[in-house]
Amino acid sequence: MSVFDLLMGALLVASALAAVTLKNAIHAGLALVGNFLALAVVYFALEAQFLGWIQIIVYAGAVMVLFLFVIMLLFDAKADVGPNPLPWMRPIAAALAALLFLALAYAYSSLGPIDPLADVKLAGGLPKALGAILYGGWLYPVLLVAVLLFAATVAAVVLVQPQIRKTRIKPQVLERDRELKEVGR
Amino acid sequence: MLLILIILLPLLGFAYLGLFGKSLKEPQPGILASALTGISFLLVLWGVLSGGASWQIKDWLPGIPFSLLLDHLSGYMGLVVTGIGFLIHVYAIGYMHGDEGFSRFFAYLNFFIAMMMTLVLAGSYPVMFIGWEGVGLASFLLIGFWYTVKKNADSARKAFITNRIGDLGFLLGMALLYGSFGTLSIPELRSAINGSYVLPMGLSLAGLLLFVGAVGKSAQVPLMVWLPDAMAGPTPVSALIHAATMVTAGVYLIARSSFLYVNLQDVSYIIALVGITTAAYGALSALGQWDIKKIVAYSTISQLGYMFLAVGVGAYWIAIFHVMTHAFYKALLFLASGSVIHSLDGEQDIRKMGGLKKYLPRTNLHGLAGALSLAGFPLLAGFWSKDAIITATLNYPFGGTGFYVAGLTVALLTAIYAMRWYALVFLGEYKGEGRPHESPAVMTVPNDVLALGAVFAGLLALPKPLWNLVEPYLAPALAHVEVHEMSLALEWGLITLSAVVALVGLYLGYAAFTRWALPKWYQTFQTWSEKAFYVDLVYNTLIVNPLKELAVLLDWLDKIFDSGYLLLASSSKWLAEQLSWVQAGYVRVYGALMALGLVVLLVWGVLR
Amino acid sequence: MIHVLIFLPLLFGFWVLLAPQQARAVGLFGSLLTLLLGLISFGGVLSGADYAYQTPLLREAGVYYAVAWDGVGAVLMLAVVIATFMALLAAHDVPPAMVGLSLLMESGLLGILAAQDLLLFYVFFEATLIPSLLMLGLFGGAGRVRALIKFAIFTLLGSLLMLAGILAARYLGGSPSFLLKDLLAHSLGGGAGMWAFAAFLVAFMVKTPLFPLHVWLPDFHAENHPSGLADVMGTLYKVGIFGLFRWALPLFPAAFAAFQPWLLALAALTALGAAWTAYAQTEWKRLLAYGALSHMGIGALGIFSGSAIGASGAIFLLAASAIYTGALFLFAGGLQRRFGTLELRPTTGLAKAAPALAALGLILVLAMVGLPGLSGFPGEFMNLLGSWQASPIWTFVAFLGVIAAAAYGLSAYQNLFHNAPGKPAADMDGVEWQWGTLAVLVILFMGVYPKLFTELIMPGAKAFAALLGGGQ
Amino acid sequence: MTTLIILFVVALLTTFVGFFAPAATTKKLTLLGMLAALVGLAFTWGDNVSAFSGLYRYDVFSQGVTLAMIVGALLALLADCDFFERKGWPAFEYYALISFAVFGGHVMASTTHLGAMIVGLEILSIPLYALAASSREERGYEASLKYFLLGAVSAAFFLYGIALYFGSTGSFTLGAEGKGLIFNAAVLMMLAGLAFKSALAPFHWWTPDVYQGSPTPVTLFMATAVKAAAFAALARLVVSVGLGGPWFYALAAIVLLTVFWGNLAALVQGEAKRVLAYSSVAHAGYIAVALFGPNPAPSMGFYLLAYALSTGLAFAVLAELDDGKGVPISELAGLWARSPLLGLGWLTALLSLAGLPPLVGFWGKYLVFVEAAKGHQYLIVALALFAAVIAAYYYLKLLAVALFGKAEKVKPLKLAGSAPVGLALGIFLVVLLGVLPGLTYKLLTLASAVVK
Amino acid sequence: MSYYLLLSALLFAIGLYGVLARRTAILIFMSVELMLNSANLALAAFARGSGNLNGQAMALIVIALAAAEVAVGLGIVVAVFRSRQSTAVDDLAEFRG
Repeated sequence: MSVFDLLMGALLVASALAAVTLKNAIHAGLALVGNFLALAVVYFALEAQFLGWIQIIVYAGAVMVLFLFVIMLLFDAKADVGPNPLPWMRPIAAALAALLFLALAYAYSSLGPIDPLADVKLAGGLPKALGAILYGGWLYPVLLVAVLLFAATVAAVVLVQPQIRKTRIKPQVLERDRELKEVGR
Repeated sequence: MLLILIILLPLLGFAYLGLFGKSLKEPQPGILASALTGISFLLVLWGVLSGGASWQIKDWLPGIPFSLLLDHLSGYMGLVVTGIGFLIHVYAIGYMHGDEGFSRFFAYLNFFIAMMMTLVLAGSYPVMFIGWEGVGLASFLLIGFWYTVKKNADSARKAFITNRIGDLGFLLGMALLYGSFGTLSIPELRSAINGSYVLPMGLSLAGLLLFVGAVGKSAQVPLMVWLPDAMAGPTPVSALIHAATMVTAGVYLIARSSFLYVNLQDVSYIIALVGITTAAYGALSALGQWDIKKIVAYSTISQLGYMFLAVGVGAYWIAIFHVMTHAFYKALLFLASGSVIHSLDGEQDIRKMGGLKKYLPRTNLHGLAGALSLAGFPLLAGFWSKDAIITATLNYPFGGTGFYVAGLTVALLTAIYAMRWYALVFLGEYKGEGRPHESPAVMTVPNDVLALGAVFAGLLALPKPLWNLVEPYLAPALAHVEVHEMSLALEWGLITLSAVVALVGLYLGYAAFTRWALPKWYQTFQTWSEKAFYVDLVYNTLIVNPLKELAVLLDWLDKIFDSGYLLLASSSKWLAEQLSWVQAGYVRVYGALMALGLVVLLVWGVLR
Repeated sequence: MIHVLIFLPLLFGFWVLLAPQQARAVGLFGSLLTLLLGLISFGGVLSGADYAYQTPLLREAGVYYAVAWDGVGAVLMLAVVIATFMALLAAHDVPPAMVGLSLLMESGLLGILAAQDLLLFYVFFEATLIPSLLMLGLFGGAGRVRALIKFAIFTLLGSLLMLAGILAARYLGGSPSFLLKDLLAHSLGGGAGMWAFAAFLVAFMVKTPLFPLHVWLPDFHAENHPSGLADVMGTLYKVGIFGLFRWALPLFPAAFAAFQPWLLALAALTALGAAWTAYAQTEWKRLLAYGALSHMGIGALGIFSGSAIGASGAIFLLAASAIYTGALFLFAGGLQRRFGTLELRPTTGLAKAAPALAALGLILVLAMVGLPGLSGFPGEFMNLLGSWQASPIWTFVAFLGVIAAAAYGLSAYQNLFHNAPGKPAADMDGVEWQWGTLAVLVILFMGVYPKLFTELIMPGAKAFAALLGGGQ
Repeated sequence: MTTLIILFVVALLTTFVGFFAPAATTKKLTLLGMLAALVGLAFTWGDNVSAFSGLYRYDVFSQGVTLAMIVGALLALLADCDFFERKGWPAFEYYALISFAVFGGHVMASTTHLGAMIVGLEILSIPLYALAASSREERGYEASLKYFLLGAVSAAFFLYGIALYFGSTGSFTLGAEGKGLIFNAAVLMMLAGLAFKSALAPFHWWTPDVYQGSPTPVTLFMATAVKAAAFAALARLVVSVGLGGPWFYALAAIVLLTVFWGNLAALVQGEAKRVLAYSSVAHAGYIAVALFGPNPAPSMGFYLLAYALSTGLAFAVLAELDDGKGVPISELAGLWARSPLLGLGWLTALLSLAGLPPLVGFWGKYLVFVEAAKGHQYLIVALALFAAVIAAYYYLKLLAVALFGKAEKVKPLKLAGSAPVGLALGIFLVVLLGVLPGLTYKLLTLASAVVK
Repeated sequence: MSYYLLLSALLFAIGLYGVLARRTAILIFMSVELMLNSANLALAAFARGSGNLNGQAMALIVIALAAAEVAVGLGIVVAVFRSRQSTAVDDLAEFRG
């Protein structure tokens, strides 16, 4: 464990804490960007270069920008203000998080030593090695991810369509709606 | 087949009259019913003369045959039932004249005869029980014949329910016998009991339970309360059912089971005690009655007590003998009373009678014959049979003398109330209104026959050394009790004594109720006696009303139970409502609860 | 043959439901055909046939469609087909759907009686609940929903526990299937047997019913359609005693032996308590419900005695009471029609105006009271003989109810027919003559010649007693 | 492969055709596609195929679950009663998203690879998030947002569990050797994630709110298809790790908590859809009972099918009554009088849900309980059965109101569009499979259903 | 390696805290992203520990998943905001009981 490791760890934790506590949503979002960048650096340290790049490009570059964009779009920067109907939620959340961490940490304490040949096998996590795996054994999930992204696009379009499409509605359908209202209410 | 015919004929009469009787004109139903009963009588007679018969369906119920048996005992009893029954049927044609329920009445009567013959001819206890309940039903129907009067309907119900108490005893007794011997056929039981050296435990209980049945049917203490009320029925019914035949079924049951009771000294003793108590109670209650029929009714209770005394002390044939003589004179008394009531257009209070001798000469003779026979006037039927009973008690090893003295005392009372009845109705001056008229021949002729019986029937069984036809005839069907033969001198001495007692009683009764001014204590006694010593009141207060309350209480308890279950249901609903605050709609709470679930799972799964 | 018998009513039931015109005629025709088939089958069973048939329903799970008429089943089958026919004869003023639902119920009941596979039995047992619920719910009185939920919850509580018991009986007992013969060969004992038996017991105690699981019964009858049709079918549905006889006790003889004293007490208390409670009722149907409950207590006593004669008494009682209790409910329906109420004192002295009705009423009441010569007696008597051998004390307690029966039966009768004539009412009409005659004939026949039925019941009862290690 | 391809093509086609064609055409196309998938399923039934280097596993279990999902989708399509058209809501997307969801569910059910599984799960979930909000109303948004946020959290649980699984076994395929604390934690976290999707307590909180808020046809689909897919994954997980570890107790606790909580909470609801939502929670518990048996797949498959039919039928009835604002129980009054077909459907559905023979729901319950009995878990069986008694209460109440309640205005209700077909089909199947359960159960036991 | 794992556990816990403590949908969603990333960190760390590249492949898939989720999630948030001018989740409590 080097100084670098400690530094990155501190950065990660600090930015994460900032992301979940800062009152201003834009600040929190920025903290999260920082966290993601730090994480990318950690990936490099973990022999996962391609992952690190992707992290920077997709996460920090695209996803978080999207987030910040939405935050600003919605003028919702000062979101966590106003009366809180669940004031006791914060300590409970903290306690639950702490317990979760402790349980996981306890589980990790039973881990064995690192495989001495690990970094050789990982080959630095370069695209070439990773690509062989992704388009080899992982072809199926990758294809599925394509479907997923397609489905997500459709879903997102459905969600943000601002107006109800004006279609010609059959008269008997309208009559039925009226009927339901009459009898139901 | 003969046997089933004996039962079936009246039953068919019942069915026919019940379904189509309305379309028949008076007196056709009466004639039909009487004829059928008469044919039954002839069939019984034929059966008796041809030496008995038996008939059965095997395994009518599993292990229990439907068996009928005509032996000497049932033949004898059957002759009494159908014979007296026939006479009363005939009488009723006159008595029920003009009643709108004429055909219904004869339907019921025929039904009664059928059931009574089932009872008598039964070769197994369940069959007897069919008849037993059947006559109870007939009694219910006939007591409540004029059901539009609430009192009559109430009396009918009371009779049935009281009888049911006894019937429960009968049922349980049968269950016990079946449990011990695996059969309920009377001949089989008889051979089983006679053949076994060691009697099963609980046999006494069986005997006692059967006796409880007899107590109910024969209106013995403490189940006697229904019989006086049963007088609500038409008088021929009182004569037939509540005097001559049905009420003696209890005696018949004990006699039929004599092979059992002869082995059960303890139970027999209880029977004798109950018998004498009932005899005394009936006689004392009869003394104070003002209703012409109630006197006879209490007298019936008393006489039935005598019969039980007889079977209790083991004198089975004498009891059966008394059944016959009693049937004659008590039927006669009832029918004579009926004739009186008929002639007075329904008047039953003897304080409004008197001097009827003049108006109703034939009936007067019938009444006199009946009363004297009941009182034990020497040489009349009642004298011989009653004397035989009282004498037999002396042979009883367990306190026979006490029974004897008590029996004699009751005989004295019997003579007094018999005379009181006769004197107040027929002697003295007529105190009522209206003009009494003698009954038609259709009513008096049967009474003539009965009167002959009441006078001469005793001659069938006379003390030694004179002839006795009844005892040897019945002997094969009854258990025999070894008794110490008493000397002829002693026997005839006792006979004389009872004759004297009867005569004294008759005189006392005649004197007291026609000439004397009665003392003050008698007035008190009169009141108590009239109310039959308030037994009804006591029963109502102690038993009937609490049971009614119990029913209400149980109903209430049931509702409590119901609401208990409802509470259970609503409490789970309550629980659900208490839980539902969790589902408050806050997504963060849901998240926290999920996290809590995960944390619990993890902490427990990892730290375990 | 047996399938036709079981499913013919179902067919006619659907016919009636789908084409409600002429409901009564079609229904009557259907039930008459069923009755005839039932009589033929009964005759067949008398001459030794059992019509057994078996085919897998769920082969993988060892569930069979296995049906047969043994003696006991045949006797009860006859009672079901007769009672249904009688009820439909009487039902001339009911909604058409009720006729259809009754026929569906008849089908289910026949299935219950014929099933030789425990799960098939269960399926029929539960399936029959549906039309019964519908009849109550669709055509019941004001408090029907409450009555319905109570009825259903009790029944379902019992039957779901029974389902657990069924599973335990098979999988703990190690039986290869749910067939009766397989289950009998792999009887489950020990503690598990106790629990499984208790589960069965609850189910059948609800359906018998026995104290304290009986509280659904009075409401069920009081709230049902006044015609009495639903009550007849409900009465037929009280198959608890049959269930105990065919399944619960034979499958768990050891557990039963341990429970027996308590069960006897429970049955006896039901018999007595219900009879007295009946005396306090002010409504015909409630009175009949409690009266019937009391009889079921006596029947249960016979079954729990574990003796052959007691068991056959219980079955006989079940068959007999199906007819006379059913007829009494129809009779009550007639009163409702006449007076618009079921109060016990709508009028008095009715015998004057309606003597035939009075006679019918008397015969029915007396059958219920258990008068010898009528159908109520033989069963009661055999129960008595059997239960005495098991427990004289509880027999005594239970049969105290006989006295109470006379009290409530005759009081109710007197209230209606005797005393001073009140409001007059019409005597029996044609329809009442029809079903009344049928009922009376059956009641008389069963009372006078029980041999026909006991002969069929007895072999089964003896086998039952032998399984329980007792009998004679 | 055939089924996978058919479903994929259907999803693509509905999306693209939907751009041009009217909604009705898209609907017909989707229906046709589902029927084609059904045919494909029928022709490949019993096959045991694996593709994509073993990541796609097409076995009898996957076929059974897919059958249940397609049945749910068909009912959802048939019973939509022009719901969307009536409201002028996006219509063709509805069909496209449903097709995608079915595809995702099939993927999820037909793999033992965790990577493929979670992608399948997302393909299933993401369309649903959108569908929940498709009503364009407050209630829909609330449902959608709740579903989405909690779903995302649960996906995170699942993912972290996958990571731990990988850490302790070095593999992403279920059935790998693994033990130790990390393995325990992995299984438990994956359990939690899947329990969320299958609405097992204490991860079920979203269910009532989302079911209530979503348009009824969508709810129908959620209750049937989603549950089936989630349980497929759950079953594969549990079977692969066996019942030996600490998750046995976890599972037992979850099952019991689920049946009791679900049934109790349903008692006090005033909204028909909400009652059915809690009932669906409870049913999830019953389905999970099968996990305690030695071979849960056939009975679970049967239950899923039975449940899809029954609850699908119930929601189909509600869909007819829903005017977009839910169906308070009181509005059910007089249902029988207003439309006998709806009444009959409601009756069959609820009695089947309550587990009364001879309806299919009974056999479902029976089979899962048998399964647990074979595993000798009698206590769980008994307690679950006991909870079923509570359930009977609210089913009967719903039934009583609908069939026996007096409506203020009894106006006949005309059924719209394809709804009568859907209802009739549902009733027919519920009764048919109730009388002859062997028809499908036999299919599910063809091969002894390799689940791992 | 276990250092990074602990770090990932800590991030996961912090993310969970954020999910529960935050009151607007968008911030909660951001916390969820934190949790997903912690899973990725764990995957990478495990891959590093055992020299198994599959872990990194999975992490890539997860990033794609997250992207899809973000698309839909932000869509929902925007839609909700449009309808009620707020994304505070505590206001969304119409359904209860």
